[in-house]
Amino acid sequence: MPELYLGVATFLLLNIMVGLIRILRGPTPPDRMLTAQLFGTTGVAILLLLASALSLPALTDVALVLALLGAVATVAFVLRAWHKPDLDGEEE
Amino acid sequence: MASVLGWASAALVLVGAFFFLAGTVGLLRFPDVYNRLHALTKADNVGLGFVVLGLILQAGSLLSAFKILLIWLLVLASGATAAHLVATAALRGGIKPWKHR
Amino acid sequence: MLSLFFDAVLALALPLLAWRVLTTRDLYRAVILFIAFGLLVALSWARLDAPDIALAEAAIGAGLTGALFLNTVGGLVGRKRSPSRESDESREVAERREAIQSSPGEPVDEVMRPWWVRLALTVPILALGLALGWAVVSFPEPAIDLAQQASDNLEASGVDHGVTAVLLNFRSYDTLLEIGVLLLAVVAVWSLDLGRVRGGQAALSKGLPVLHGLVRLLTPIMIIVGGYLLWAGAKQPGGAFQAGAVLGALGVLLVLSGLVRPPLSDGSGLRIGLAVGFAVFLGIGTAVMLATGELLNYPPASTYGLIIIIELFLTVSIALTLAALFVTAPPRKEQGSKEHSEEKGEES
Amino acid sequence: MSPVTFYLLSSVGIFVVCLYGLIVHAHLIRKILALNMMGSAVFLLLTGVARRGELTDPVPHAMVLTGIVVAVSATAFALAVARRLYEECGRAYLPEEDPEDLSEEREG
Repeated sequence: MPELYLGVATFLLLNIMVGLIRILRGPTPPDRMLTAQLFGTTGVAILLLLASALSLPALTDVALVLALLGAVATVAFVLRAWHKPDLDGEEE
Repeated sequence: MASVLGWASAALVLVGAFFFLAGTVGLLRFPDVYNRLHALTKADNVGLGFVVLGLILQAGSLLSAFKILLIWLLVLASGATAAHLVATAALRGGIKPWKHR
Repeated sequence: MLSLFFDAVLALALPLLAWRVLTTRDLYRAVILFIAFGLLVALSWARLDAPDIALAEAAIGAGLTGALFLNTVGGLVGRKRSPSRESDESREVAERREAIQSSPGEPVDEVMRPWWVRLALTVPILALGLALGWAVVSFPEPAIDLAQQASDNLEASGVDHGVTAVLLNFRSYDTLLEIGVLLLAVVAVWSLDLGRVRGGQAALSKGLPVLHGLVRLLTPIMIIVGGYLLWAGAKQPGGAFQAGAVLGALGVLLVLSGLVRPPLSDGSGLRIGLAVGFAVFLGIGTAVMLATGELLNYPPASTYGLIIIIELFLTVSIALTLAALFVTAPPRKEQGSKEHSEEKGEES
Repeated sequence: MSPVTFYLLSSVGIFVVCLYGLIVHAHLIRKILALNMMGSAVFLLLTGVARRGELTDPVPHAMVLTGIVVAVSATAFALAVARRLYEECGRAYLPEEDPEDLSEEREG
């Protein structure tokens, strides 16, 4: 069973690697950001699988923290980094 | 009994991996940011859900099973919000939704 | 076998990703790749049997640092537009068009040194890489087995988790000074007086009830998780740094979503909170010195209690420091207003 | 070749790449990114070294843990300085590395 979990974890890691292509290609900043956000989900899955495969229960806590904070970067991106001051002001 | 649980767990984890793969394919193949958002958010969260189900079957205690389930719910909530935010930002930023021609 | 493959993929991916972060053209891409880099680093720590570090990295590398960089990049882009804002009518139209045509406002950085400098640099850099690689592969055995010593003395440290014992007992000076550095960083950032840059940010998040819902949902959970990590640190991975990182990220989230306004009333609570970790640590260290004759040498009977007290205050200070570093602006007395009285109740 | 060696070599790779980027690039954000990743490389090296023996050594772990928190505060400070520089001078480059100078040099 640990072997299978490790295998799936490796597979998910390769998934992330392939997904990097989308960050590189874009074409728009939101594309890149959504990809990074979804890496968080994959990372949680990898950590949970590793926690079970290596019987390191502490990694579940790492997954928990990652799940909690996965959105912080995205929120910062939307509210602070990628906004058009003029357009936003207009809508209000 | 134990081996039945083991097989079920393995199957669920593999199904989860398949959904992750589907999400990645969607990420690479879909034409615009809105399509990709929808594909990736849904597929990856379902994939994580299956992985979590598979791991819960193997969890040693009720407490750790509960913790894993909580993680999934958290990812669902923040993933959905993040998708909403990115889509809103993209629309406000003037990225037009893709139309089939 | 499989685990070896996992390690190989991860180890190969990290330098490649670093390379892409530094060579890609626009800065959004660089920063977002950097966030992915942080995630992979956290995974490699999970593989290297360092869950303590993975916890901190998951909170800081994947969350906080990325938010800091994105904030700054956004600030640089936003400022670039402001000088020519007088003719807003035509500007707005132009901006709209630009926005529709392509990905708008990507800060681009193409400036590099001339090619001959770059070429000349590769030789010493490659040589350094080879030398370091050789040194790393042929590491000598350590002369002193610190791992053995640490685990032998764990009983005397008052806690059952090695990393916490090292941080707060065996090498507590380091930790004390490190908290001092954190305090210094906040003072330095505040003295740069970046307060003017802010403004109108809270309005941005007004139309986002979904975000507010999420933050309201996450706030209590994050406080519980922070407390859990602090409590867990005595016998398993966790502790003041991880708890502080989680709560600091919570502070950033609250500020970002506009639920807590950055200029916190008159800021005296914030100032006390920032300093309390260092003050309590130093105070206990000195008090212990008066009792036992040595700085930070806790009397054996009360070690556990003292460590827990120090950790509790450290958590508060670390959390507030990280949030304050993100906000960058010091609280101002004259702006103190009553309507934002829901100031950071969660961390104090 | 044990798996730890992979990570040790990987850390060397990151460090070297980032050192090169730090020297070559002029934009301050890029430099801060490079410095930050160099820090991660050093942390990775320390953690790898801690993992080599039979017992995992908690001392490097504690060092890295505090190091991460110090690194993030140093990064925040560096970014704040960059922002202030941009406000004052309208560019995110050091005075010695003005983009115009560099591009002239490249052409000439």
